[in-house]
Amino acid sequence: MFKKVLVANRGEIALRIICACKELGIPTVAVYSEADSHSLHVRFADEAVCIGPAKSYESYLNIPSIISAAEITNVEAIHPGYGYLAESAYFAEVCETCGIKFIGPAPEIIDLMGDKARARARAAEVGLPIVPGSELIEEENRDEAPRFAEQIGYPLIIKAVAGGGGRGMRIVRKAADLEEALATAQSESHSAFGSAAVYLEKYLVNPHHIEFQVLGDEHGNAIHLGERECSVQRRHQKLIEETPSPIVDDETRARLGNKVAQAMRDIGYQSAGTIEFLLDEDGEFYFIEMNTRVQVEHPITEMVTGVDIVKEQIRVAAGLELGYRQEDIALTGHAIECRINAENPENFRPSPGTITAYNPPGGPGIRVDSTAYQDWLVSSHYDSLIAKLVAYGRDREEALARMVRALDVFIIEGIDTSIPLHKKIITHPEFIKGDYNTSFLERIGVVK
Amino acid sequence: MFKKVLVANRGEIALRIICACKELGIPTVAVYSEADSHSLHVRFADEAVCIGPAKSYESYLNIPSIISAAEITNVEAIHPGYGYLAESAYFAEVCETCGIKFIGPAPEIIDLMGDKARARARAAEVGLPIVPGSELIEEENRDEAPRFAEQIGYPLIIKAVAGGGGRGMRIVRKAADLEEALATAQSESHSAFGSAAVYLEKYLVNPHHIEFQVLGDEHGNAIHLGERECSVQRRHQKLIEETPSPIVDDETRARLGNKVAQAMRDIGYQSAGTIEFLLDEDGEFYFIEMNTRVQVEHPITEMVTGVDIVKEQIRVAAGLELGYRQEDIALTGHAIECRINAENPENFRPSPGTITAYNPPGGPGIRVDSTAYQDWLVSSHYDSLIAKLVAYGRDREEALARMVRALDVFIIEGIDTSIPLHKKIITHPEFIKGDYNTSFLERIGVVK
Amino acid sequence: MDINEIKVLVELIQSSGIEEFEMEKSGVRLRIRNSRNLQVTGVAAELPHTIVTAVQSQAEIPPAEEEQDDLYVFKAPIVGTFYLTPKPDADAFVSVGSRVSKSQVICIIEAMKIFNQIESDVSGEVVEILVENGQPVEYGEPLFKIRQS
Amino acid sequence: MDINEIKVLVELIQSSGIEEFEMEKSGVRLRIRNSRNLQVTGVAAELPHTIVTAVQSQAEIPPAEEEQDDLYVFKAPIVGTFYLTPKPDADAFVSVGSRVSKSQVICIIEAMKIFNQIESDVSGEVVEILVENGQPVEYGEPLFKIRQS
Repeated sequence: MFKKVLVANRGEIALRIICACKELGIPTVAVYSEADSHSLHVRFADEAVCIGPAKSYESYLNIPSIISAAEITNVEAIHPGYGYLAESAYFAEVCETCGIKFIGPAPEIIDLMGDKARARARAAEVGLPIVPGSELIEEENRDEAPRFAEQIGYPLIIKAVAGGGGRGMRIVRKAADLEEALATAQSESHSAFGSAAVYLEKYLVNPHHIEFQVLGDEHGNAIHLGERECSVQRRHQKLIEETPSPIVDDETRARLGNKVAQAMRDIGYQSAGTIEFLLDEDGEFYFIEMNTRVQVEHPITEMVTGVDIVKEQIRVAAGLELGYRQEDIALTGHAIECRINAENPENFRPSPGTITAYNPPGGPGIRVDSTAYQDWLVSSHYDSLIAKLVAYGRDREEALARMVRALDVFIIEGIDTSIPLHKKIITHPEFIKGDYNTSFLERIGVVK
Repeated sequence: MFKKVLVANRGEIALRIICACKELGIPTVAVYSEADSHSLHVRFADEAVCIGPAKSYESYLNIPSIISAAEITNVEAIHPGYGYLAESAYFAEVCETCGIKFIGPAPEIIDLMGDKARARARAAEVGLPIVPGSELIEEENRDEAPRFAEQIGYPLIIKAVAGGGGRGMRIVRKAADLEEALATAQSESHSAFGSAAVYLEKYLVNPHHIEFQVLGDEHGNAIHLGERECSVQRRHQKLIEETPSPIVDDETRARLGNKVAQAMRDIGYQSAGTIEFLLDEDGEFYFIEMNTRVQVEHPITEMVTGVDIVKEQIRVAAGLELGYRQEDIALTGHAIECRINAENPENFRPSPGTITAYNPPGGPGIRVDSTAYQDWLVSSHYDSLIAKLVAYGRDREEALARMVRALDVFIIEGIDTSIPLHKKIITHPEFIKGDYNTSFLERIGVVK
Repeated sequence: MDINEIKVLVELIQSSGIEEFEMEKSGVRLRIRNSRNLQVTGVAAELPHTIVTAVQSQAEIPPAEEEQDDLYVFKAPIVGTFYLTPKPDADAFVSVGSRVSKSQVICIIEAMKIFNQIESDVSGEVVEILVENGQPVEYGEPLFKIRQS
Repeated sequence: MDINEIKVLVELIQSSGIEEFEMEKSGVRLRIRNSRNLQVTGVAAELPHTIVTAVQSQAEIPPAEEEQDDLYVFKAPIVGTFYLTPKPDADAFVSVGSRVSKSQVICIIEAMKIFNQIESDVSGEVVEILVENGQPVEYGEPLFKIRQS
């Protein structure tokens, strides 16, 4: 096992990793920006190194600074958490070059999964269902577009190959609109990314966002830990997740889960990761992407499987075999997570400031992952997630009841939080029935 | 289900019950003394009634005041928690008379179990093993004492029938000492309790304290939820409990557990309760007493069984059937509880005062039951338990590792707490091996 | 910050001879000015004079107990239902303006079906009745304001 | 800050004869002025005069950077290992008493096997070297005290 680990992150995930290391008996080094000198991840690590000023790109994204911190503290490995450098193939490579183990998959895998087109192609190769799509459409084969479109069917979506952030994207609902939409998308893509290459893809109406948790090791083992239902989203930001999904049955879970695990073995995936799918109204799953890191919402999977995902991730990074075979994994009970953000619950504007009272809920079935505390200044420099509230119950009904009462007794004063929004969602009749997809928050009027 | 429940208690157990009621959709009424006006159980109940001044006998033990509070708020039931009036047959009777359901067993059962001699006799009747003991020894049959003693064997203990608090008790290690010890015990008993009646009992050297959790309903069902190992005690005060016990195997658990459940059916026990045993060095269990209420350490059983004991207790009090049959109960994983007291960790003196910083641990496997918060004044009027810290893991090793790291990151400032003492115990090699009995704290020098 | 804390502060400042005290805490602004000359011997000692300005933020906190002048606040000694009359149609024990003497029954609090006669512990004039007939009261709840004499 | 803390403060101020006290702590502002003549008999004894302005901070916060007079604290601009010499046996870039000018290299910080020359951003005299040769330094760690000129 590693003699010392540096945690290249902040906030709740940094503390989560420190706790995992403590349980494994591994001393830890925290890194922090000047704005985070009073953070709990700094307080609870065995050592802490200030790596730069408040701005993330000068501190938490500052690779030389983080590597230097690792060198002066003689760590054997770096855990990147999520966000920041967690999916930087370059950072993983630098770690490797410096003789420091990056706790995550190999740089090539990060690289592969970071490229949507390549990831999609590889997923198809290893047998995962992908959204039906066309070949690349460039200037020379633009007249083939209608034929591609017929094969896929309408509605479809035009996506820029180099795209991101919605630019170069167009939804096309009928054949008559294709020509114009294509022209707009191509010119948008060209001006935004310097390439007019686009492709067509089946457009999924109001899909579910469902993801599978996987774990792999370097000995050829890979397992899945079931799925998470993540359809409660606001502008592609997940707000509430639960497992099992109310609409995935045991047979589907086993079938798709085993396919996913086999895919990971084929790819040679050697860490914790998440395979994201869209599930359309016809019950078809389509691979959309893979996150090659620990996920914000990993705790709900931990609650129903009993597997400590972060500890397993560290163990396999140290070369050990996975502590579980697929047959050891059973989903027991139900878990839900609410992401408590420092934000106005109506207009969603961030609400930084000093927390004047803080008292998290406890009691049966409640787990809180947070670095918040009374008198803590929630900085405007970083994201607004201040606590992950997880409720577990023997069934969905009990988990929901516990979440409601936990939200009721969660005291956070001095700043606005999303707690009132969560209460509204969790007690909504359609949510209670489990009848929701990614359009849910818009449909109930929470998001305009 | 009850339309409204009054919680006749304070502190963490009052909040625990309020949370259970919230999960069941039952509005609650808190009662509180003037010293507790800022307590969380008052804040989180739907209504609250001040029932008297700080002193417990004028407030939390003030039956007319509590019944009046129940009447003016129109509650249907009262949950007594533990301590205070929880094992007062008289209070249970008054509730009955006033048409309020007492959430606990019938007054006659409380009465029976409150009388050690009768409880012991009844336990023997329903097939529970009891400590071998003699008939009553009074003036007229004192000369039979040596014969009784031979039957039981040495070492033995002389106990006053009316006894309590160690008075009228004598340990006798050999026959030669019997005569004198008997005389002293009898005169001590006479002067303390007005009765010289004593009896002899086998003296168990360094036993384990092991208790079984039971649940019964009014439909003739009773089940057990396995045992709790409670041998880490300081002056008969439990400090740390765990389940399963490191020295109870599956076969023994099933055998004794089924015996206990059958005994509850025979007695007609209709609530949550605990059967306490001593386990001697020869592996023999002996019934010592039954607690007819929810136990402080009930959370560890909840962690390994998934059963919400307080909710079940309320459900069966409302006349519903138990939600579980014996075959539904499986012990999964391992759970440990540390009772965090406001006390000096070395001399054990209470440490009331204002908590200037409070941040409980979270993350996987950790449960905290507490009403403490930053700025809270820990009153000298009440007991010193300020938080119950529970760690759960897939096995004992993981549970222990989590407990250690949770103790590490539990911030309580402004008062002394037992956290350093818990760390010392939890990391002690003998505790880690699971090799400890009720003499453990003395043996390792924590208690002189 | 609640009334008990403020009271403690006021008593403290009053007895300490501090002249001025201001406090602001998450929604609560407090300013206390104390202009007496304490322990002044001989001549016409000015009466203690304390001005308390408390702006409460939380709705559920009961209003400050005013102890202006010689007004005495009589509080419920037990929990129960408050009655001003010995039986439904009878006259009230006291009404605003009534003179009461120490040990005189001024109301009934019903608790556990028992009608407990509650006696005044001061003599004076009833200035205000703070609870309506038939209302539940908790321990320590203010019932009457009595001008002592 | 709770009532006991305030009580302690008030008693403290009273007994110390402090005239005025102000405090601010995460949402709590406290000001106490005490203008009595305490137990002073007769003559114009001078009053103790103390103004306390406490800005509450947590214990682990490093002490405020002293910028007394013209002492400038030069801090590490990057994380790494601090060296006073360009190579093991060479002379130090600077020592106590050295005069440095702006942009002059005053030390090296090794980070990721690269020896980064660190230049002074002020001119003046090195008064103190705060880190030993070969020690690791974090971002913002004070390295030198320089008297500017």
